[in-house]
Amino acid sequence: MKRWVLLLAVLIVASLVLAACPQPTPEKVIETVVVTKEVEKVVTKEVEKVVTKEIEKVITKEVVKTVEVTPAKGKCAPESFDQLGEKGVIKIGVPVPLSAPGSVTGGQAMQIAANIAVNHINEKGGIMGKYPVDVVFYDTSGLPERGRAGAEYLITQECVNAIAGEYHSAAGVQEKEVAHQYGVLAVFAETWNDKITAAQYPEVFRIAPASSMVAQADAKFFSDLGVKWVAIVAENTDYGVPASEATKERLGKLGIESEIYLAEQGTQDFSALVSRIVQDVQQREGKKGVLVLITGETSYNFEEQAVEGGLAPAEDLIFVANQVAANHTEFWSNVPDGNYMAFRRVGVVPALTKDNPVAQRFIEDYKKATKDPDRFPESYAFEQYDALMLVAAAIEKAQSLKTEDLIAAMESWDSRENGFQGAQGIYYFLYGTKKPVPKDEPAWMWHQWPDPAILFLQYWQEGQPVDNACVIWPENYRTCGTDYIVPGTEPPVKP
Amino acid sequence: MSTNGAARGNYILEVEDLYVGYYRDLNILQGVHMYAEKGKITTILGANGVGKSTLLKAIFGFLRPNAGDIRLNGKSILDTPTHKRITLGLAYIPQHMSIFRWMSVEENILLGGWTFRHDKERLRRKLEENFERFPILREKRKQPVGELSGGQQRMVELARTLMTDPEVILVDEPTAGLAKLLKREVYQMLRDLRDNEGKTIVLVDQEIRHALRIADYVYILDLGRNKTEGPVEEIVADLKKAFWI
Amino acid sequence: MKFRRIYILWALTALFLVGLIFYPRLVNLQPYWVLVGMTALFYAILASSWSLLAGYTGQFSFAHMAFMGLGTYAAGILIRDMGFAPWQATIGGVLITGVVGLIIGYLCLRLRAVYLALFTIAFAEIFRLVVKAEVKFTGGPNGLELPTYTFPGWLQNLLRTIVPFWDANVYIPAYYTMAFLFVAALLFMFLLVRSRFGIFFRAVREDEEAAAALGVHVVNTRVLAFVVSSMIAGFAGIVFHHFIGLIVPDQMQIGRMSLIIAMAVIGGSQNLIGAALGAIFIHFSLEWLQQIPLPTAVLQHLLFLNDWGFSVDLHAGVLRTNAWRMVGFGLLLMLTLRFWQNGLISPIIDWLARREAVESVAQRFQAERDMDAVDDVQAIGSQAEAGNPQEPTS
Amino acid sequence: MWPLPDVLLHAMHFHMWLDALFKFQITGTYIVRLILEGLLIGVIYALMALGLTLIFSVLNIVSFAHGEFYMIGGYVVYAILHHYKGFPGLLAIVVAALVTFVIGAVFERLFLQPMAKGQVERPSEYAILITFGLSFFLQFVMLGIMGPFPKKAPRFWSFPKIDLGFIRTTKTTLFLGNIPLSGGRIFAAIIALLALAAVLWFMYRTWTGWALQAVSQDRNAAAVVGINPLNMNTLAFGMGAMLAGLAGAVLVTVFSWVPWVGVPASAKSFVIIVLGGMGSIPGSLVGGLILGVVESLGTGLFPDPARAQAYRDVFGLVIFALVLWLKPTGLFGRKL
Repeated sequence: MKRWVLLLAVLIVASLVLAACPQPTPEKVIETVVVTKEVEKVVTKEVEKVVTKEIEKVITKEVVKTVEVTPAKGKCAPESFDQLGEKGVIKIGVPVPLSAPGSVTGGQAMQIAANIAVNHINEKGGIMGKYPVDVVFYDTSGLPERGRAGAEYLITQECVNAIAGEYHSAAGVQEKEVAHQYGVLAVFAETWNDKITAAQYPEVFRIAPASSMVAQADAKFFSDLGVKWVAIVAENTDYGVPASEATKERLGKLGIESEIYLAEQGTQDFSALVSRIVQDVQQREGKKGVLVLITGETSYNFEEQAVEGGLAPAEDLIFVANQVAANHTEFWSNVPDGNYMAFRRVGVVPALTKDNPVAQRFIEDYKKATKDPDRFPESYAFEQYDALMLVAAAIEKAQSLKTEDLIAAMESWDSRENGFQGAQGIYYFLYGTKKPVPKDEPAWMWHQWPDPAILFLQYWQEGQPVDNACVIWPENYRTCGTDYIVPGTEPPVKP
Repeated sequence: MSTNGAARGNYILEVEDLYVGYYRDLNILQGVHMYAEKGKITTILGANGVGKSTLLKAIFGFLRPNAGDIRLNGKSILDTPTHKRITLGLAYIPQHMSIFRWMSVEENILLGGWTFRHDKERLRRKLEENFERFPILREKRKQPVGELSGGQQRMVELARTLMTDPEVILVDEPTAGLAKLLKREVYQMLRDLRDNEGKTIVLVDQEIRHALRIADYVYILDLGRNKTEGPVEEIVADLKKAFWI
Repeated sequence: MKFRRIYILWALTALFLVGLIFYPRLVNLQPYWVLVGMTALFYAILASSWSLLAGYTGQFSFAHMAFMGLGTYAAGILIRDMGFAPWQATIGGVLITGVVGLIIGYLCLRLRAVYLALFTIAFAEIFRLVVKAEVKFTGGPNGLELPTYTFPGWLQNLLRTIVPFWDANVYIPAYYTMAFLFVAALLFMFLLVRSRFGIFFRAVREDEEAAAALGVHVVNTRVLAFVVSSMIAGFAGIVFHHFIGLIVPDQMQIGRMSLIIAMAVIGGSQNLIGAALGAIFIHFSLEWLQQIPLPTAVLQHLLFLNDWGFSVDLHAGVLRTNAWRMVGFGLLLMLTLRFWQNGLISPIIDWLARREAVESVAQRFQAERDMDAVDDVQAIGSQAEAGNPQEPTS
Repeated sequence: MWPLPDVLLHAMHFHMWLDALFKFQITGTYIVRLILEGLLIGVIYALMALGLTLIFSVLNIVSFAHGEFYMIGGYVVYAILHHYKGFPGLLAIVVAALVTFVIGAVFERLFLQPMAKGQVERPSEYAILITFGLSFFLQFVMLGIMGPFPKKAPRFWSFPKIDLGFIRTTKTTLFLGNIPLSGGRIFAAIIALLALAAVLWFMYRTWTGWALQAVSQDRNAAAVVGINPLNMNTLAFGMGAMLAGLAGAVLVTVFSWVPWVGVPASAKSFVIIVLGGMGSIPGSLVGGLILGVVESLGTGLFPDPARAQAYRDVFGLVIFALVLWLKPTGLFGRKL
């Protein structure tokens, strides 16, 4: 029994010590506050004459405010260039997933892209020619808790001036809260969840499409091609589920029936699912579509097994592979029979980067960094690069490190003509603190780049490089003379 | 108590001053000696838990002595690993039935010849010998051993043991758990081995009557030490005196 | 007064408690480190409750994380669909965890250690996959949101007066709540294993039949341990995720579970405190080891490995060790198991806490067990090599 | 009032189930196709589980690191084919088998032999934890070495063009009537069948195989006839690892490979050995086929298409839990 008494005593003593611990001395701050301008109206009534005399009196009050001075480190980013220290390094935080269960593939590609961006900025001496940039990575594993910890760490430990990055929406949703709490600029690169910008925080920008935008594009594509029924094969993740549901909803609005098939992330064996879809397809009349909303290599698994299982593209079956089909070397080695597959590509295609020197330079360096001459940067690599370039440009434009100034600088790119040239295109933000989102626009249009390219491409030869693939939709980007290359034929040349 | 039994004659297995235990400071056997004469049945008797089985395990190498010596044909075998001792002409039939239940009779017996498995000719010959010795096994050669009766299982075990032509067979309570009728059969088999084939047998047993009937020389252990020993006639006489049997 | 080792233990305990209380101060109230501390305590509760199950009763459950998630999801759904207040949902969630734990505990009764491990893996995976698939009910892979706790005004005020920096950042209340839960859970489990039940636990673990013969109700004892440890895991999960605000099914992966096991084993799964300290130690190490600064010369050499197909991840004079730190812990786990089966921390505690009388009884018990063990068929067979004398294993 | 019915509806989605049931037509060909696909993949599952069975029957432990040997086997083939273009694929598979054998045998010598020698307290718990630790270790070692990007070995085999009416082939697919079967899988299944036959021959027709059986049935007796049980332990663990590695090596051309690819694979092996009866060779064969078919049929016939594939792994695991609970000896009991 004695030891319990001892333990209790220890606890009591400890709490007493805590209670008596050096309390932060409330400092008496004497502030001179101009409380109001009191207007004293002295009305003097004189015979036959009313004279109004206004006396302005400034009343000075002494207000004693108790300010708790805690040694808590909040946001510690330097507010001006003078505070940067000797080396004058501006730090930018890059939260990315680098370990499971996050998509390490995405995280590492983004890491490479971020390093390239830093090199490009620092080559000319840094921002404004004298302040080099350093990026601080944080591994969020795609978990909300890690996202939160990461944002906290970057803002309060590493004293970053801005956050640019993130791949997973789950982590991003948490990061935006922290960024808002501390008032730190955050440019999200590859988080599609509508919530990120729908919260309408002044600090939060996004250059990736919102998932609703992508869903809208998918639905329009199928509708334009006259498809009557679509099988949506989605991964069971924070990306796949909402995306598939949004697509289904929008397809429904356009009068197209659809069915969602969810697959556990990392599934290897799709044979039974393929049989099932084939069975469903055979029971439907008219033109059918298959839309793959599985990311990464898993989508190759599905696509190859689909072809082997008899779910190959046909005249009345439009097969839209996942956007990773754009990495044609990997695509063709994994899906050797994937000719005539269409795929959606968010972000630019090589054909669209030809006239863009920023993009050319990035692509070249990316190929060098990955030691893969055939690897065209993935959309998230582009976005990560651009997110960092945007932040750097905003600092340069604002000539300041204060968040308000940075936001103002970002918002000053407010139309396509008046935008910032990045590797993916021209960035601008229609709505923000100065121009609220109108009622008829969705809430996520806040600080949202309105035109990320959402294209549909189609291969028609086995082993075809992605540069040769036809852009078949939308019409204004079309590079071949048809909206669908029927399997077994060659596309007509664009007139 | 005679400590210079070594003078008695032609010993094939000699155990001297053996200290064995499962735990370092706790010896079950404390200075036990035992000498087995060639071609004779040496029986070790004693109450439960005095270390009879421990002695056999130590001889076959399942336990390493803390002190003492074990010699086979005059050479110490302490440094020979257990699975090699069978090649020295030593064989061991443990108390629990040690057969491979799911394998056939033939495979079981053949496995007895594991140490000379590359000598096809010798394997075939020894197998044939065993089938002649136990004709019933020839009939059931393809059956899994698990389906045989207890006595036949012992037979298989014995046949397997005899594959290597061991000089010394250590037998630990061969009839524990067998029906009465079978017991007689088993002891008859042991007797035959001595009489017909001249094997040396070290028998540990609780079945005093049966054991004494076939024994040549008897050791009696008590709590890890030698208590009495002597040719079977002497011992029987002593026992008769003590217990009125 | 004669000096006894136990005094060192008491001094260390007091030091630890004081450290626990002052931790936010020690890290200068930096939100990041407070959050890390809070998470470490969360894992410490999980690891020590797992050790109550595995180390004391020998039931190897791989479903501990699943029970943590089960409680949290139950609480979240109670709040979302039934309009519970967070504190009501906490109680409800813990009770539901207890009930499911009871059912699973009874189902697993007859299973040997290996089968139990397999069964719990199956349960954990089924639960995770179902949670992930039932998007409408559980939020699926997006996770389920939980509101944060609000303290009643008087408590808030009281806490503010005791802890002057209560409002310094949002994680301080979370940290102290977790710390309180940690101490309470450890104290509860400690009292439990020191009580009659603790002896029952060990008895059942060592020899079920013997324990039954002595009048221990084996079934109830095993189930009790299962339920209690599941409920503690559920409780910790609910509280932790209320502060984090979201739970996702990936939290319940087997990989996460293996981290908990590594924590408990390296700390010492035979000892509640050892397991908890192991968890705290490992969680902090993992945070620290995310990147190791190395001399540039060394780094340059490492880069050559990339040409050989390795993925060495470097940036600005720092080696990123996301995979390799875990390799280190995997190796540490295996070596700990092989050479220090009681873990790295708990032997120290045992040594400090051990008294003469206890020691000799324990030794004798050990000796008897070893004798039994050797009689075992397997042990005999394995002696075949007879290379080594029987080493005492104590 | 609590909206209890809402909660129930949420939980069950009755309407969705019923909708799906009425929309979906099941034809005979469809069922046959599902069963054929299940059998095809089941053969490979069986190969994987056979290794686990072997380890269990000889060492009397369940290796929780089994899936990691599967993973390593695949990576070895990938690495060889990736670095040496034109290396014969079958030879790469043999190399993978050797590598996994050596890793398994070395691990057994270093970490499991002390257990067999009785130098470890509470051996059964030690066995669970040490193999679990190995799985943790190997996963992260491969993550460190290979990186997290999924890899896939190029296909080194394609069908000859055949057209016999009922049976015809394209480069990748074999058609039985109008049922398409994946070529990669057929190839993998053929290799798996050959490996299975080789193992069966080894176990039942060679002296070493008999010795393994002997040790698994009675270690004591095996030592008595002069078999060294410790060597047999090493051999069994190495062979078990090798069989898992072999399964991985043939599947790396079919699936893509990440360091945690072994986790579901080992879960499937557990299901199979429990289903077939721990330690039974025929049991693991039948168990593998059953699991393949159950998964295939379960996914194909689950009422709600959205969740059919998501529940794929659940079907096996539910059977597993039921068998463990109702008949822990499995279908075949213990017979090697």
